[in-house]
Amino acid sequence: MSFLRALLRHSSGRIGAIIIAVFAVAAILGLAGLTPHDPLAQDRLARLQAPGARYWMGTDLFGRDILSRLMVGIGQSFAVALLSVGLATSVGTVLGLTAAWFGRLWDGAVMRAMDVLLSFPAILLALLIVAIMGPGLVTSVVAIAIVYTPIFTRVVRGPALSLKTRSFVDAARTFGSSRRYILTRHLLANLVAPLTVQITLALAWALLTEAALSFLGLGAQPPNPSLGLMLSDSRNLMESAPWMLVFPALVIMLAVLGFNLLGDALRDLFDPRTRRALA
Amino acid sequence: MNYVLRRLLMFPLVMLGVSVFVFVAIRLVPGDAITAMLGTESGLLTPAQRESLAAYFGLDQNWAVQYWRWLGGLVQGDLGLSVTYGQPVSQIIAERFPLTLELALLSMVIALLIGLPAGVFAATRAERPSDLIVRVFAMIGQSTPNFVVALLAIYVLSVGFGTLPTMGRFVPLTEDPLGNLAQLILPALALGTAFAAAVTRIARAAMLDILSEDYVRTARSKGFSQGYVIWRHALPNALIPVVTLSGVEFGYLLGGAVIVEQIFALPGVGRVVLDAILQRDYALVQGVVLFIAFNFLLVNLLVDLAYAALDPRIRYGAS
Amino acid sequence: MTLLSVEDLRVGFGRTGRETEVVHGVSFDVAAGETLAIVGESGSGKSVTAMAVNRLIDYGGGRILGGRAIYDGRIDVAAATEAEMQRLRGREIGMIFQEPMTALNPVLKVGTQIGEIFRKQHGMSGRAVRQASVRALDRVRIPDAARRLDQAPHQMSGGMLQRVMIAMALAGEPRLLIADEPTTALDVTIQAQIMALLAELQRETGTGLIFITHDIGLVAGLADRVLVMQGGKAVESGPIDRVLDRPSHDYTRHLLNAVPHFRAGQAVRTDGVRDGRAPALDVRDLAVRFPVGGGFLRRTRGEVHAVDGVSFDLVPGETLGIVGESGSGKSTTARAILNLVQPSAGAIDTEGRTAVQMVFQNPNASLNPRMDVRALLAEPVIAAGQRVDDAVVGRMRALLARVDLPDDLDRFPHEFSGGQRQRLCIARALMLNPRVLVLDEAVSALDVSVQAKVLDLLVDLQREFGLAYLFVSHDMAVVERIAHRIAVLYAGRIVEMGAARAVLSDPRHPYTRKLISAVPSIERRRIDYALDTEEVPSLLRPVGFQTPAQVWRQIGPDHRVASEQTA
Amino acid sequence: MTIARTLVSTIAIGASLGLSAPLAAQTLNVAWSQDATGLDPHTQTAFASIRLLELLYEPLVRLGPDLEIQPALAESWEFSDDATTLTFNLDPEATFHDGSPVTAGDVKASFERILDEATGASARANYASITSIETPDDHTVVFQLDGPNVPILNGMASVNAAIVPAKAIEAGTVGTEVMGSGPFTLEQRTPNANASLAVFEDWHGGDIAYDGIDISVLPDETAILAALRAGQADFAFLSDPLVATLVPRDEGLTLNAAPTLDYHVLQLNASREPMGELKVRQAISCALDRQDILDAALLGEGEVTGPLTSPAYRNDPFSLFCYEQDQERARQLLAEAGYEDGFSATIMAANGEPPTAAAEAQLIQSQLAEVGIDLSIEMQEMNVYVDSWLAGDFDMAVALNGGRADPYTMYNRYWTKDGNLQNVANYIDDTLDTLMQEGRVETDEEARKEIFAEFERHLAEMAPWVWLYTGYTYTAQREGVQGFEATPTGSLFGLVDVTLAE
Repeated sequence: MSFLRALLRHSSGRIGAIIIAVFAVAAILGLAGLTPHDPLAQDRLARLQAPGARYWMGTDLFGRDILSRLMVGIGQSFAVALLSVGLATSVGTVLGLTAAWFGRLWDGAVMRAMDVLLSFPAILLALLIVAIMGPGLVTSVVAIAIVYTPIFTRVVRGPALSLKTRSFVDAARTFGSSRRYILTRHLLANLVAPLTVQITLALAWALLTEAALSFLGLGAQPPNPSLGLMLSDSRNLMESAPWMLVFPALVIMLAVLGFNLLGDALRDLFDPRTRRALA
Repeated sequence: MNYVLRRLLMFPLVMLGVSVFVFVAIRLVPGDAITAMLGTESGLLTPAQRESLAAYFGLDQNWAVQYWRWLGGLVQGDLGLSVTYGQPVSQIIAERFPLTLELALLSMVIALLIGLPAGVFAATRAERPSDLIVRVFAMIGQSTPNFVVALLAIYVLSVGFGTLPTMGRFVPLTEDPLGNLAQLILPALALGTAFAAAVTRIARAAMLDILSEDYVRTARSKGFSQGYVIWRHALPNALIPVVTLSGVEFGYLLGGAVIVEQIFALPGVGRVVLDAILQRDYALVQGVVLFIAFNFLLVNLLVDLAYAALDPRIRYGAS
Repeated sequence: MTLLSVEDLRVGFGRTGRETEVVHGVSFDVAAGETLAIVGESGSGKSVTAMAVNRLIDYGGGRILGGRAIYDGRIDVAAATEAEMQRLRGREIGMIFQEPMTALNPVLKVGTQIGEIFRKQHGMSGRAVRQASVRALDRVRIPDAARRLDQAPHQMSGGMLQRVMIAMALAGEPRLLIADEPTTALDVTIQAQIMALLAELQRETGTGLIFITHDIGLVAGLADRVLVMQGGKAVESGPIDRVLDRPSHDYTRHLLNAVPHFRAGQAVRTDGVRDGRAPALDVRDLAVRFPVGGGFLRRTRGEVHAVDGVSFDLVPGETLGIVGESGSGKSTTARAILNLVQPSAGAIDTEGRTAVQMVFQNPNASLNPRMDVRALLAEPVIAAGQRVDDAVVGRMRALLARVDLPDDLDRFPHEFSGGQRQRLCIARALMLNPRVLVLDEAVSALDVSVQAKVLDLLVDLQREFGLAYLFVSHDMAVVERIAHRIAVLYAGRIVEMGAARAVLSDPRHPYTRKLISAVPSIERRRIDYALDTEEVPSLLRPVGFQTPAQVWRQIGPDHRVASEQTA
Repeated sequence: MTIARTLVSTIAIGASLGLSAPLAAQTLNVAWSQDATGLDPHTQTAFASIRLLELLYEPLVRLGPDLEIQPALAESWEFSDDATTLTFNLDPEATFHDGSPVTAGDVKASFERILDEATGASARANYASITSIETPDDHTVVFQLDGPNVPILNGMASVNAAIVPAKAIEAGTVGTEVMGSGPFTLEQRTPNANASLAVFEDWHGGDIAYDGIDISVLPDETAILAALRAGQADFAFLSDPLVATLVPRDEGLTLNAAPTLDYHVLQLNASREPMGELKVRQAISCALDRQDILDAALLGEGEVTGPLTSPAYRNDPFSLFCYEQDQERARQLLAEAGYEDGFSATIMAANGEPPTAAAEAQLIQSQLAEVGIDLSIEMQEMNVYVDSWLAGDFDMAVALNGGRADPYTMYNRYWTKDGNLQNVANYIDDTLDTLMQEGRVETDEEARKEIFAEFERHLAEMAPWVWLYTGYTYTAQREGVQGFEATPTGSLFGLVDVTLAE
């Protein structure tokens, strides 16, 4: 609770938290079907309508409500981001922890494999995986998870290696504590802070990657709304229907911004140096 | 062991891993290779013809043999033949890659030219209004995907100025450097925005850390001015994380090129790879992806070497 | 002639207008050629005072809130502009910092960092800069100065770097030199060398020197005047002899009496019992070797013989102090006994796995910050496969009381002070009723007055539980207070061992002698430290190398020394 | 005639304006969004390929702006009275790009290649009635037909029946090296990026007023518009009405919209349930509001049409089965077929080909949902789409299929029993087959129109596919580009008549 209060006292933390909270509400409403209009319903009489009283953010080529579509799109983006980052975090944490703890061959094997994955530009790797699995939301989750697993592996392994040499781990070993006890109570518990920061930032990247994939037509398939797809639909219409470009663009920017701000704030709060300065 | 030598030795090893990964990954893509290769004509093949074709392309062998052959060709610079282009993959790369590289490098230069001074400036004015403005811009820049920047730029140009970026026929650098630059500047800006923002942020953070380091205090105790202390003592240290970032970000630039080339209709390798993946052009995907990874790794190797040049602790292997 | 006159100096930190004052009106004078020692523990404001004198405090978020600091009778530092200060710094006021490893820019060559002073402050250029730099290094007795100029800081040892730091501070030919704990990070023999150098250079140049330290013993041999600080105030000041011999303030007396000072064997414990009881710990021919990797293909190039044939035993109720400098193998020995490093050879006999417990140097690092007191104390119990029941919780409370900690199991480590944390570590080590405690630099990270209290606690506990202590430390004064017997470790081997009084008062091995003579002491005032640039020999040996066996010479009933070998 | 016209007009302009030959080479910069997928004129079906190949290769005859048959490689031609023999006289001036003359032997070899099943020629079925090819001399070719077949002449007016050198066929280089007899030679080509064409100076068809064409492939039509605005392209081919309608906003640009023969269609796969049920197909036809789809997807840029799109054979589409949306009837038909609760199926569409495909799929999805049919959309890349399409591997497909001037040529590939795309249509109907055969042999124009009107009526009622509408093909040009005449086939062959202002 005091942590939350500290977060809200932090200026960028406050802004980030508000943005994410608003978007989360929109996302939940969107996924629960509580949108102002049916996001798939085509209003033949209201095609390409500018924002107005009935359609607050206007309609698209088919007369579908952009606000409703954005809400569902945010919901899907958030779901993809959360699932993929969750997956990447779990796998990356296990790999990073064990690599750091066992060292030698296992460490070498894991880290070289991660090097290989990291040798591909993220989008390219995601594209390859989408090609293998076929486009769709599940694929997006898996692709983004695979892209970010090496990052989490590294994020965990580095501090885990240094934690491993800390005296309290030495102390635990002198007591004869079990490996599992040491890995969870001593290493993992102390990785919560860097992991939280990393997860928040990774959520921002995952949103970006998801949007990029669907922008290329490889994410959610039409007519399902997705932020990237809505943007790419706007390309040939931006002169006559700029709201089709502006609103999805703003939503992507703000969502990513929210997570970035939150991540920055968390990093500040977890960093003993800045914590002292903030106190 | 010597750091530089170790990096050099790691390079082919990781490359080998990358080649295996690409090879296997593309073979996991659903769809028969022959069908993908012949398209409409494949329906007319008799089973015997199909077998002989498979033998011709070496697809009758198991993956290990296929891989070994591919690797053999690779070593001689033979990346195979693209089915969709009917050209050697190496030729397609030779024609298309310079543009992508130029785009990525231009973005990088722009990002560093904007980001470094902005970051250093903000750090020296920490917590003052000018710092805040830089940080807000950097934060927004980092949060805006390149395709949004690209689309918004096109939109602003077309609606605000009634014009559009010059996208038409691509002018190679060798033909008309100025025309080329005019064509690439907007895509490079779109691609480089997030990178510039990241450089700003990391340069600021590094600079802030460094300004409180003991050795900066030492330099001050020698009676040097703020400008000299920053330029001569702080900046070389602040460059180290920026160089690291540049290596990582180069990958994002290469990847981002896929999208930006698509939006700005630039005939670079990014567009090729997207098409090739979508059209299951095995040899082309293998070749181009491997080549991109190769360049990414190469840049990271250069970054590692730059590291060694910047930081003697790494050069001589600190304990 | 007064060089610097500080009057009622007040310094604060924080936002303008809302500063927290940490130095509350300090006054002192320094004359040319004079050495003023400012003594205090952490938080006393001694470093802040020093930094305020050349206004480097401005760059650390601090501000001079009041008072004056007249330099050379002409300029008030407290009111000077930054431009004026830049003219003073380096040229008039030089500074030497505590950590030579971090005080030098890691990415610039040593020559560059010295040369820039000649370039910027003396307007030299070209070859003249290099020649001046070589002379500067020669002056601080750095051998092979020309070659050193092209090295990066990390290629040099801490002692060498501190010499470079001094060379840099002197390069501007300042009239006032501020040295902020310049030897704290260094081994005691290196410390002696640096002190000697400073003293000699000060005589040569006639510079005024402000020497800041936590160790009142260290300045006994150097300072003309002493200023004792506590809580941001000057509690006592005066000529060195007067303050040391007739302290007027309680705190000064506390620093002089309660704090361990080296007394060459006169302060050793006398409650030793070594009556043929069975040893609680018996170490024979312990060797630890680390392979030195060949890198890529992991071909072993050689082995570092970190510990090389160490034997000793320890009976209940007894403390064996293992002393030595960094790289001597003393910590590795301790870790090998707890099996934290794998011994390469030798035997370690104990009474079961939980019979030996360890207390580590840094109490901050040896307590998991995410665990509360209950979890911390429970860990050894859980590890031993026991249930954490009421009896265990009872023992927790009893031990907390015994080590003078509040009876609160829900606190987290960050809620304790450094000394309290070390008490918590001791309580944790005692949870399983061990026979032997290995204390690895267990009080080194603590403030001097806290050190004394923890040492007292350790002695009490030893008597109460009949514990055997293996006390590993670089600090001779601390070891003198707690050890019954002492083993001197040098380059991985014990070179001298015996009853504490015998070894400390009558050292026989050349290294032991050098070590003991380097230890600062209140008794020794204004003495000349010998200059010596010898360094510890390399312990890297070819694979399979067998160090020849040591030849021991018995000096007294419990005092023996290894013969000098030329291996 | 063409030669004369081109020659005269060139001379006339040159003389009247007193222009000397331009010093600098004049190049026409052309931009389009889809590149050719291959260079073998006989096997390529994609419009994008045809568009390019028509500038490089020539058939015996070609269609003019009003779909009248014009001479190409053949100077003249003649049916025997019973319409079973077709004789062509080749233009003796005609040469391939390497200078060798186009001979009757080349014609024979080309058609033999087209007729060889192994070639996989796309229009093979159109020429199936050829029984033998005779070459009495170098400039005369005689086709013997297995019966009267008037439409075959129309069928030959396609670059899919281009004449290639016999020696290229022997060498197996057709498709890898361009050796045609068309007005342009291919100088350089980077697939999906650009191509350079040079005027073939010895073209038998006459002189061309400029020196060559530079083609840029800009996959994004917005980019093409930008290129036009920036003057980087002089002439562009556009297919996205959303972009095309923006062209006239610029003063210096002209948009030409020409109605096209190509038709947007919802293909149903009758070999899959429940599309095998007539009533289900009819229900789908009734459920759709064609004009509404046209209005949304093409911004109304087109005309609702029945299966016949050629101006001469068009009928009022609203006389056809269920061309007015009737959801009630649709539900009733579904109920009768036993699908009162609707059903689920997938609908396949290609990414960007046509650009409206995704929109059409979504509109169809939305409209069919109103009668209880639940469609899921599968967007595929063009060549993946084509693979599935050729294999008949889909439930429903959004397609833009090519039209021909003659209904028989246009549809015999789908709706005759031995049509070579019969497995794409997947629907066999004796009535359709019979009507096709009748139309093939009938030489009386009025009677043919009757036959095909009946064919169209039956096709719409059986609804194996649901025809939607035709769009426009658009070309846009900058000021100074003159003389281009569009055709309903979307051909860019008219570029040979273009002149460029300085």
